[in-house]
Amino acid sequence: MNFDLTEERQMLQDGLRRYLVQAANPQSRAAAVEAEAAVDPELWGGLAEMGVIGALFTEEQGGFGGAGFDLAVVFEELGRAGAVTPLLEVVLAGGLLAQAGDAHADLLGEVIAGTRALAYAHGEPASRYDLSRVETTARREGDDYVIDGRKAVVVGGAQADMLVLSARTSGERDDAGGISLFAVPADSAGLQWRDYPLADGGRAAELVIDGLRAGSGSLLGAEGGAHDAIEYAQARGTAALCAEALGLMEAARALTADYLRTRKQFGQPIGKFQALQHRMADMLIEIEQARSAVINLCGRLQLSRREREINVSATKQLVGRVARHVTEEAIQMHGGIGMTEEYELAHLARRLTMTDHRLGDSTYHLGRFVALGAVA
Amino acid sequence: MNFDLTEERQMLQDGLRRYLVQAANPQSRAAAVEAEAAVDPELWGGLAEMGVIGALFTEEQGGFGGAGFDLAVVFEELGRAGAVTPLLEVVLAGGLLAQAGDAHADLLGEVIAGTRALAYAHGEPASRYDLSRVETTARREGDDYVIDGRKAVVVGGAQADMLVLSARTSGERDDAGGISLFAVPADSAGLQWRDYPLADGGRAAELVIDGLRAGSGSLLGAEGGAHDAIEYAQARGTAALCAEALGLMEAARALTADYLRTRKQFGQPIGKFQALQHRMADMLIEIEQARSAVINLCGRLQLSRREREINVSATKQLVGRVARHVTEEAIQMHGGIGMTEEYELAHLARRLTMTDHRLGDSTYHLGRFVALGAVA
Amino acid sequence: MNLDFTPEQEAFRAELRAFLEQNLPERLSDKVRSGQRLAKEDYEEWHAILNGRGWLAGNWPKGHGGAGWDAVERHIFEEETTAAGAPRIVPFGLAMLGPVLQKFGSKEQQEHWLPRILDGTDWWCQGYSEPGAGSDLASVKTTAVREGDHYIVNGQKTWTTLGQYADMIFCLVRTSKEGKPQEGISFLLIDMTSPGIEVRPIVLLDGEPEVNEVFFDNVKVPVENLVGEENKGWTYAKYLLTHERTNIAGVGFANAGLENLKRIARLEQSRGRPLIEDPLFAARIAEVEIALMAMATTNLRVVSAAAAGQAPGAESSMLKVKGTVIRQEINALTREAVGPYAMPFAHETLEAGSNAEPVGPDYALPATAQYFNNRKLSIYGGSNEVQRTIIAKTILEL
Amino acid sequence: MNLDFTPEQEAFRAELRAFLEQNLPERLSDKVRSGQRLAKEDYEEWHAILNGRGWLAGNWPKGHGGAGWDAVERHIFEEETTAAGAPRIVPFGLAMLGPVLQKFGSKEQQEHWLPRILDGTDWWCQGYSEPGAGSDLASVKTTAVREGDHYIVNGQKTWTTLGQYADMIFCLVRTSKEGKPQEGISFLLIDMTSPGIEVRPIVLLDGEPEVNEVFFDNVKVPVENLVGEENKGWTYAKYLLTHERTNIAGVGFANAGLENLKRIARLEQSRGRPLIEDPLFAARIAEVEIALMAMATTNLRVVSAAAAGQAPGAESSMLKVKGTVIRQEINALTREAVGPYAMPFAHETLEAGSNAEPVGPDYALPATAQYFNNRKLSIYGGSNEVQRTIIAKTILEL
Repeated sequence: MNFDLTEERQMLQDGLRRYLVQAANPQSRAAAVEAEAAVDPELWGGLAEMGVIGALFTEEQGGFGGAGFDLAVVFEELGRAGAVTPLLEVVLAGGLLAQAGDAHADLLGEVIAGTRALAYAHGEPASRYDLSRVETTARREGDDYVIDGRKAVVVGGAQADMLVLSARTSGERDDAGGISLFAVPADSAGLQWRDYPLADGGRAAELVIDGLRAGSGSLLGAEGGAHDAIEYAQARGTAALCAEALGLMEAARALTADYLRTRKQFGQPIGKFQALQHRMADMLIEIEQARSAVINLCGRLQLSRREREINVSATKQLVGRVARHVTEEAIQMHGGIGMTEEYELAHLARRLTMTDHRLGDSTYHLGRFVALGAVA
Repeated sequence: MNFDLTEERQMLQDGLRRYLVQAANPQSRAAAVEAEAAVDPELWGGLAEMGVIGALFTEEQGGFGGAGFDLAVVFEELGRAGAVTPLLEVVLAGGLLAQAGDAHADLLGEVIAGTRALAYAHGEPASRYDLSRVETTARREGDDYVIDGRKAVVVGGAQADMLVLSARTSGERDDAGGISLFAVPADSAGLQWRDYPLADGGRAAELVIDGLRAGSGSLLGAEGGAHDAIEYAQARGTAALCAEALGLMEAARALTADYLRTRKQFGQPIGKFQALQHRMADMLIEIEQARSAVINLCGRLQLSRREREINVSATKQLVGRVARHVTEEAIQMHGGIGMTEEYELAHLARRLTMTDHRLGDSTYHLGRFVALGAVA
Repeated sequence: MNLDFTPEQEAFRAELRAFLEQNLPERLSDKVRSGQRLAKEDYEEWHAILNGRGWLAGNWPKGHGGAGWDAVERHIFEEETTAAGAPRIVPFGLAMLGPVLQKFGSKEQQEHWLPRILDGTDWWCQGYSEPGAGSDLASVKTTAVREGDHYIVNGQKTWTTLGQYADMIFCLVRTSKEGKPQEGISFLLIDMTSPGIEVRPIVLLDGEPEVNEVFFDNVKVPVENLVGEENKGWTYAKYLLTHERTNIAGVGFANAGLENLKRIARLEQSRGRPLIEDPLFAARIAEVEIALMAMATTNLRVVSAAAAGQAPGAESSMLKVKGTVIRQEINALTREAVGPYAMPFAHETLEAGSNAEPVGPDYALPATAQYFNNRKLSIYGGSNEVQRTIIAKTILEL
Repeated sequence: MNLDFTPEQEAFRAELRAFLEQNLPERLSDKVRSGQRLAKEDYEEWHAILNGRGWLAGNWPKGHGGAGWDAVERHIFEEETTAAGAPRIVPFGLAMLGPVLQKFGSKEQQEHWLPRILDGTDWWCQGYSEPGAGSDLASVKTTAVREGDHYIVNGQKTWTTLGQYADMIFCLVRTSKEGKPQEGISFLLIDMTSPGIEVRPIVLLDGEPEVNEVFFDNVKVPVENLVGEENKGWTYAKYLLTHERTNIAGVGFANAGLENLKRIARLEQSRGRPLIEDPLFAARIAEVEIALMAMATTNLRVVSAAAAGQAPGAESSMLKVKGTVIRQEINALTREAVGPYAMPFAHETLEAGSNAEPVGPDYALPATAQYFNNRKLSIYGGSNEVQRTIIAKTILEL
């Protein structure tokens, strides 16, 4: 049992933290928003160059990390800096490419090098957080599949080069069986994008798929058997997202503590008021709970499906609940300034709040934790 | 719309408050506990003499009140004084007698005069809070019913003169139909009592019913049709119990505020510490919520079944939740002294906590509120 | 004790409903219900409709052109208009300045300004808060120095809601540095078109420029725009703050928000059934609904006491805290209810008249913006922390 | 990062389990599991069994007859013994006084007292708190005045847990009124059978006399019972308080409590099915279970740092607050789970050896008493309010 980072991860953390302080600043964010880009290209290039994308994959996959704690180190730092990147899409879509085997090694290599952008097109307008609700269909026509349907809130979709796209090749709407995955170019004929900004500073798009032809070479894994791979990819995605939320909370907490130390009212720093001190202490305690929850999930991604998924839901539930608490308390303790877009807290608060709307919110995962038989 | 008490109720409240300050003191409680009595006989006599029991019944029933707000006035004062009485049993069992019509007017008269004690024997070892789970059976044998079964936590049972007892005359275990009510002497052959003290300072008993013979004259209302009467009686009981909880909370709050004003630590009254001030303010806000919830229920007992029961569950849920909050905060803000039996708070805390274990707890009623279609 | 309204009150309610049905433009109620941002003209249109009926200034006496309602009637008006999806009445002239002028203004001021509030000639905004002062309103730094027939005003106000629409601003200014901070404050009416005034929008968490900073650089204000006496402005300011607080609980908004939440939860699907049938989500709705049922009654208790002539004291503070907590919880549940479609931040499509195609279901888009915007509820108008301190000191005597 | 225990640690755990299976009397674990009150003899029996194996004093160095375990081994011991339903080790001699004597006691004191702690000759209790002092431990009023070879002690201690069983008490006494309050305190060992000592039980919320007041009326204490130097007792007192805090989170108790709660919720029926299948009750269990999963890892992080030689600082305060909140929530849910059978207050039937027939299911009776008793968790050992202040000041630097 050891809760220290390995030397490599410590170096990655230190380097990334230093880099992000200068590279992920509000100006670079604003420029990306202005350009309607999914990420500041310079930031993305820098991350790739530092090996940050490679840290998300194992050596066999062409990376040099890939464990849960590698995700944790990278995403906590992204969160702490409030960085806006489609790196979570790399964990999700890239993870599915990697699981599908060597056939997609070249593509994955380009992703790791930062020269090809991926998006993950799984959720649909009516699927909410239900992993197996896939209404997009793919039917065989000769050697090709013809795909029709809609995908919702595809993060970085309109800016991506390649999509990992789910579609149903058999079964009923909510069946776990019958879901297939395809890797297709984002500019394929038959794909129609409606791009828009997100509250977290990034971009997403609604996707209409109308007669998209995908060759059988684009199939990832076995036809109809993608459910477990998606679930595993989302487990890793959840670990990454929760680590990012943790970093965001640390940043919000630091900002708030600083504010309480410097802002004076009625002649003394407001941080001397006992009610605020105790609320800050509770905030800190909850953030430590979130940190432990992230550790629990990151250390258990390789265990049995049941044990992994129980930790997925436990961690996402706890982090979601704590994220709301921290966000609202940080704003409240700042007072008016905490409501303004110009102040850095606004960006952190928006990103933190939005983490609860990806991969299942806290109420959803509370129910799922019970449904997985954890309480029995 | 008028939230002031009528003159009569104001007089009742004032008189009762004055009376209870001297009559419901810790010494009288201790004496009752020592004597294994359900109530201090002097207190009970005093209440009857003041007309407090009569205030729970309408003029037609032989009383001079009987509305929801009469219950509220009486029980809030009982709560404020921390009085231990089986008056709730009178609301429940007496209410059922009154609903059953004139045949039981004499008995009811004696109850109102304070000369006959009633108990309400409905709950069973496995029924928890489910109103229609009745496993005790009553079968016809000639002009009599023969009753067999068990009743659980019959408050004041072993000290009562008469019981209002439920038993199933037809239907399956959880059916609403098929439940009947009987008024039987508590010392009937076939009744076996196991008497014990309660955490709230009163007494209850487990009852084994083995071949109890009840004449058909003891049947209250129509055979098999008691469910709605029981539900209505419990609605009134819930109003009374919640009003009592409100009074208990007021007393706990007053005790705590007093303590915070007088107890000094680090050189100043601890009530000057902002964290405690804010927690006291939250406690007060929640108690006002409870007060409004009690008003909501008491003012709606006469409405349609659905509207009444939605308010039953809303009020019991809210009061239960707030009662726990107030109890725990009052103890915590007192510190060590709040943990000791000798200090008055202990008694209030025990009674308050136990209100959640009668007529359905806060989680139970939250689910019931939803099941009644209030959220749809 | 009696929870029923009187027959007269019920008749008033019926009259109101009929009026709203006939006179509230559907275009406006659609905007309100879907959470679209209202334009200045929308508010003005609704004000004019109400004013035509004599119902714009419910709290003003009839002699000044108001409706002269008591607290219960005002409450019924609030209930019915929010339930019908009417735009809110912009409070700065009507609810705030009007009563101050009626009590402390000169006859000339009353005759000049009050009709202009009613007919919409002047859109007023509020110049109370200053940067860095937080809830300490008495620490006014903006100065007004008398020079002949004018005051010369210098300084800065902030959090000025809808200041971008305003023709006039009522301001607390410092006219003396003698004595306690409260003693040198005056209450001044200032034309927003005066040279030297600059308005800069502050964009909030929700991406909207709802509030503003207002800068004063040697702004000349005629002395006849002083309300009451010089250096007595704190009295008027406090009167303004405590005068119109019967709607502090926001019960109408909460009810409308709860209805909207339930509507969304009926339409959203989770795990193969409507979200509202998810036991855990339904329970969270139930908890806030139960709290709201109780709070609505607490509010009526205060309203009823006010109608009987009692001045609400710290009860207002309790309603403020509980009311905002309930509304914020409804906002949070609504954001949660819309699921992944809470993420799009296309706030431009919330603007009046926007033609951009909405993303996801129409009910989804405003949810996140409203959640963020309403974090203000527990901060402004005396933060919930300030209210708790008031409760502790006044009611609990700590 | 590595969440696994080492093979050596796993081997230790297996050895422990085997030992517990063979040596923990079922009579004792039954009592612990059913929440019955343990008699003095029960504790003594279990202490002797552990001492026979050399495992009674996990935190003492081997040289003093302890097991010499590091923080992780102590944690494993705690996990396994609570899971097995072993009685807790009474901490006053073993966890509290022992380390103080080992660090600050004279050789004679060590040789005399330490073996007697291990073999059970002396049952120790703690004389820290005084009436009215609350968390302000330095405001010691009990005095010890040197007269020849003795101190004469006068005053009162309170909240003395299990003082009714004790042979000896270690006390903070005031030997000087000069300087700061902390500076005149001494650390004294006092024989409970001395003339002038009176022990009065304090009955708590749960009806049990778990704690006591101890009165000192001209009690003569030999000077050789002074630990360390006169007037330096505050140093030793603080060392005692901070020394053994790895189990402050109470993870073992929480786990055992959660298992008990689930067992009850499986057996209770509500609305025709097991209570554990009620979605709302299951969700409340899930919430506390999820919090406990995280807190257990926070605890391991602190344990692991302690084993690596880092002194836990304010992390202990975080564990104290969260640990007690979680245990209290489990207690509250357990009370709730037993339904109407939470009402019987037959605490006499919880006593060891009682023959009274229990009322309701056997699991129901202790629920209310334990709920009330454990309200103390957030009050004693530095109240949660004191812990929050420590966190704010040390970690957050407010």
